[in-house]
Amino acid sequence: MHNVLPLLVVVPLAAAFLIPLLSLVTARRNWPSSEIVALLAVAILVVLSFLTFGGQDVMTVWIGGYRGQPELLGIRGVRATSQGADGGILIDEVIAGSRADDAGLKAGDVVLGLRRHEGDKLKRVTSINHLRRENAALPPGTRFILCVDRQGETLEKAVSGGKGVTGIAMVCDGLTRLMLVVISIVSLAAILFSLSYMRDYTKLHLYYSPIMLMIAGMIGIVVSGDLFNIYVFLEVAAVASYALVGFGVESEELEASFKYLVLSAVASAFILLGVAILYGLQGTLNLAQIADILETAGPNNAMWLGLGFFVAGFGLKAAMVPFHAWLPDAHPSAPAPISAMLSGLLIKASGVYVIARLVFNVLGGGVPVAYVMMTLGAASMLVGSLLMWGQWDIKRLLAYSSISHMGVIMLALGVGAEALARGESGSAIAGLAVFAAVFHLLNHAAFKSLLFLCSGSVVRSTGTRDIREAAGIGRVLPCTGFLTRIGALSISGVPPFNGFFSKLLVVIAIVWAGHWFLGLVMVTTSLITLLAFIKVQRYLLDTEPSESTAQREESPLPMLAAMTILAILCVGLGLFLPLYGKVLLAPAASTLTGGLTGYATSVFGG
Amino acid sequence: MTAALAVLYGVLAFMVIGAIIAVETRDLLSSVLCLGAVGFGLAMADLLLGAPDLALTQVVVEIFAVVLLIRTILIREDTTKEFIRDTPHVAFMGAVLMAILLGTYFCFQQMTAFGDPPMIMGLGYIREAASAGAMNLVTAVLLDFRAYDTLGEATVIFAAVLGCYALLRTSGRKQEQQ
Amino acid sequence: MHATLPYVLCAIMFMIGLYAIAVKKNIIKVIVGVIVIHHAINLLLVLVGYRTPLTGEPIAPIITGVTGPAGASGGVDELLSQAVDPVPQALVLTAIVIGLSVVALMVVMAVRLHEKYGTFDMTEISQLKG
Amino acid sequence: MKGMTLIVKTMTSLLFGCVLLFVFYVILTGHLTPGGGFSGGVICAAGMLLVILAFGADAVKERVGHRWAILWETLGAIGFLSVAVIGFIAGAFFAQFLTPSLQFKLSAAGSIPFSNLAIGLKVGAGLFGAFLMLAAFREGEKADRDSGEGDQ
Repeated sequence: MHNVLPLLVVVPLAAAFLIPLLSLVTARRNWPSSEIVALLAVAILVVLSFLTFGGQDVMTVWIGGYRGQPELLGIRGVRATSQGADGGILIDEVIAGSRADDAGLKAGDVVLGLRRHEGDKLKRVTSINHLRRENAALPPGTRFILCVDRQGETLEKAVSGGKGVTGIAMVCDGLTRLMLVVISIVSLAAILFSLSYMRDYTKLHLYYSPIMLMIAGMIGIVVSGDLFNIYVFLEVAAVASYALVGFGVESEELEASFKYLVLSAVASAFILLGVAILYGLQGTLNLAQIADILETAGPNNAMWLGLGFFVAGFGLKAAMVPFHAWLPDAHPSAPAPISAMLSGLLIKASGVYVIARLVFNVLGGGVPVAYVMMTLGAASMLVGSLLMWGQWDIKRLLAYSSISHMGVIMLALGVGAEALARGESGSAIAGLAVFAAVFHLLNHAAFKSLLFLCSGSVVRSTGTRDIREAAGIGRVLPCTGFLTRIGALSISGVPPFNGFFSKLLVVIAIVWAGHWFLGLVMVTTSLITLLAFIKVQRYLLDTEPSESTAQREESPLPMLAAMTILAILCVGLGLFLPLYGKVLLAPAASTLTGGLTGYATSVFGG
Repeated sequence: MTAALAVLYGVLAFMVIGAIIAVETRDLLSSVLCLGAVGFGLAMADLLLGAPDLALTQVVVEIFAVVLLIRTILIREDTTKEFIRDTPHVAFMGAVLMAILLGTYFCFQQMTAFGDPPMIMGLGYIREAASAGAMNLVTAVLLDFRAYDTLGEATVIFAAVLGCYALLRTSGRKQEQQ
Repeated sequence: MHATLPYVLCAIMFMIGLYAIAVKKNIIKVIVGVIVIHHAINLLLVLVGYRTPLTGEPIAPIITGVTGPAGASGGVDELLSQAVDPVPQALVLTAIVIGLSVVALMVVMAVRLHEKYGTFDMTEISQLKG
Repeated sequence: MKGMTLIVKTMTSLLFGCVLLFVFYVILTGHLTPGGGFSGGVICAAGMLLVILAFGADAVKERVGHRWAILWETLGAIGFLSVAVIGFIAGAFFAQFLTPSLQFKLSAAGSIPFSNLAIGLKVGAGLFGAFLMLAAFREGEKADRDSGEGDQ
């Protein structure tokens, strides 16, 4: 099943490249080539994403260059900031249990240089990075001899040389599988919905090609095991989404798109700055290798700076509260299937997923970052739901609700990270919190996409986004009304539906971890959400339709089919949790709680 | 401080000053031209830092971007009277940015010293370069070891160009009565 | 101080660009700010990959001599001890092109917004309330 | 736009050949000297930009049209993707499927020159197309500029 991973990116890319090419031939004859290619590609993606469940738990594919287990650098685990008297490296601290400790280095030693063989000429080193460079320049696995000055006495220590990773790793573990399944299913629904919904727009190959690029970008992010590669695919998804947000080219859409573009460009800049700082510090881009080095080297200030830029950048992409201004403009302005994909997938794949991956598996922020995440999460949860309360525009209301729900996921992840930092005593709490977070991520993708598609269906029949003007549409369009009801009940957390279970788990995890206040905030938010969606249901579904509304037609079959898929998910995800939880959610949660060591060993060991 | 380093600092200072002028000047055309100067400064810095590939690409890309911007400005009338937002906003943003800058300055003290990178991945590439066959290691890294990144990058341009086509359509929705 | 001064200059440039984006009303100024930010980051990446070797001059990562006996001029061995890091250069090459495509999209949007509103002033344009 | 004066047009048509020659040099020797697909592609687009500015966007659009730009761009993209996929069939994604031969020769780098060529094609055609559309776009002109090529 190794071969599946590259195909996951190749299939949507090939579709995206083929669509404009085919349209050159077919556009004049009105053949729906774009639609067919896109639908085919997404169907293949769904199959492929389920194929990843065969095979090992963690699959790693190395693209370009060396693959295999890297030997650990012999000098790892040393902190040295100053130079010794005669030019060597003065070791400030040796971390217990690290490679350097095994080799017998101690604090206060001065590393003078190294020899290739016994009796070779001594090659002097001037800094710890110089030593790392000498180490990396040697052929893989070479042993060399370190010359150390300990209180005037010269010692020679044999250490094994390092070998770096050169290729780009594609990693498929539990969390990746979950994201792949979510992405492929929601994309399938969105494209199915587009078949009818997008008929009103012109030049559809310019719509289907970017949408495939966006899918390719999101898949690229989640299967990637390389820092810069994540940035590149983030940009693929983002650049494609800029065009899609402004696809209607009306002034309002263009303005929302420009706002989104500027803020998203700033976010990308922050992320790239973080990549630059981390590369400067570690000299490598492979996530597992960074985790491997950091695990023993420990953080320093510059690494905190890089992590801070990452949190700011991905927080902007995920619309956490101080950075949320673009989302309520951008998501409603897009065509409905795109809103569904942006809210359901993009802010997760390019925001929360990457933060979770970096904090839990790569950089390991510990307690301070956990508190930052909890604060961001609680603030977005509360602010998002309060702003949602006053909205009459259905899509804008859903967009604010997205901010609120992203806050819930972030809060649960923060609680998990904080509990994980407590050590043994917190591991059960962390497990539950992270499980609740990924469960809520899955659920939110299902019901938010469903609701956005329903809103698209409503907008298509009535031509307005205001729920007062579209009042009673649920009685005119019975199918849409029924599906909207399912979505609204799910999102407000009414018992048999999926939203209830994940919110319950989040609250239990928060309270178990001892954050009573946050638990209270969470419950308040849920109540506000419930009230807001009662309002939506009352206006849209439970009033008598006005005369102009009463003559609208029901949406065509593909749109209903797309919504039905998601509605079935909304019901099924809650009821059948015991059945699929062990396969889909538990591995995702355990990937995150595995920490730095777990990630590094699973990537290199596969 | 060696001569090369002095020249480098000169170029960097030039870039910072150019950036300030580009941001602050009121005339849009001069602003864009200053930006071009900053870009050429960057190309020069690339040359000094041993990156001829980058210098080449940077110069061409800068020309392209500046011509694009000038073409956009020249034929359009700009009616902006006040360039800067109201004072409280400016003061707030200025304070935030200064705070970030100070934090960055503080944290950069523990950054890798200039001229002393760890190069764990880079030396691995150089060591294996003979097997890739390319003499220009940057190309080898781009198109062999990290070709997957390059695929993503080509895709970004593809997406951007399609986006330009999509956004430059005269009308997004089909007119119904026509 | 001396060891990290170039990075700090980069950070200053980054903040100048961010200042333009946050404070300026004019769309073109915002685009200028984004380009300045891209320049700053590209510069930081190149600086991060630079090395001053103990012996000899730093050289560009291009093999100019036949790889043969150790110490041959321009060969792999010389590169191993003196060349600057090729990886950030490849990253910057990627980042430059990504930046160009983002800027092209921004210019297109500026043109469309100018067509709709007849101005580059963001405050006159804004209809949406965040 | 009618374009610029006769002098500029003549000079441009003379220069454009040189620019294209330089583009081929930069792209084909990208693995030996500084340069490569991206630089070459952007230089190519800059040369086209010269033509667009000198002759006027409408004249260029009549001659070339952005359908050609889309065609070459997608072909370039598919070409680069197929380099990856051929490698995939041969063993691993992006694996070298050609054995590198003599150093310092055009054939020295296996599949790299092909990738360079595909990327150059893609970048050049893409940026050219985008700039052409932008230059031909004029405000306040709602007439059927796009007729005949859309699926309206």
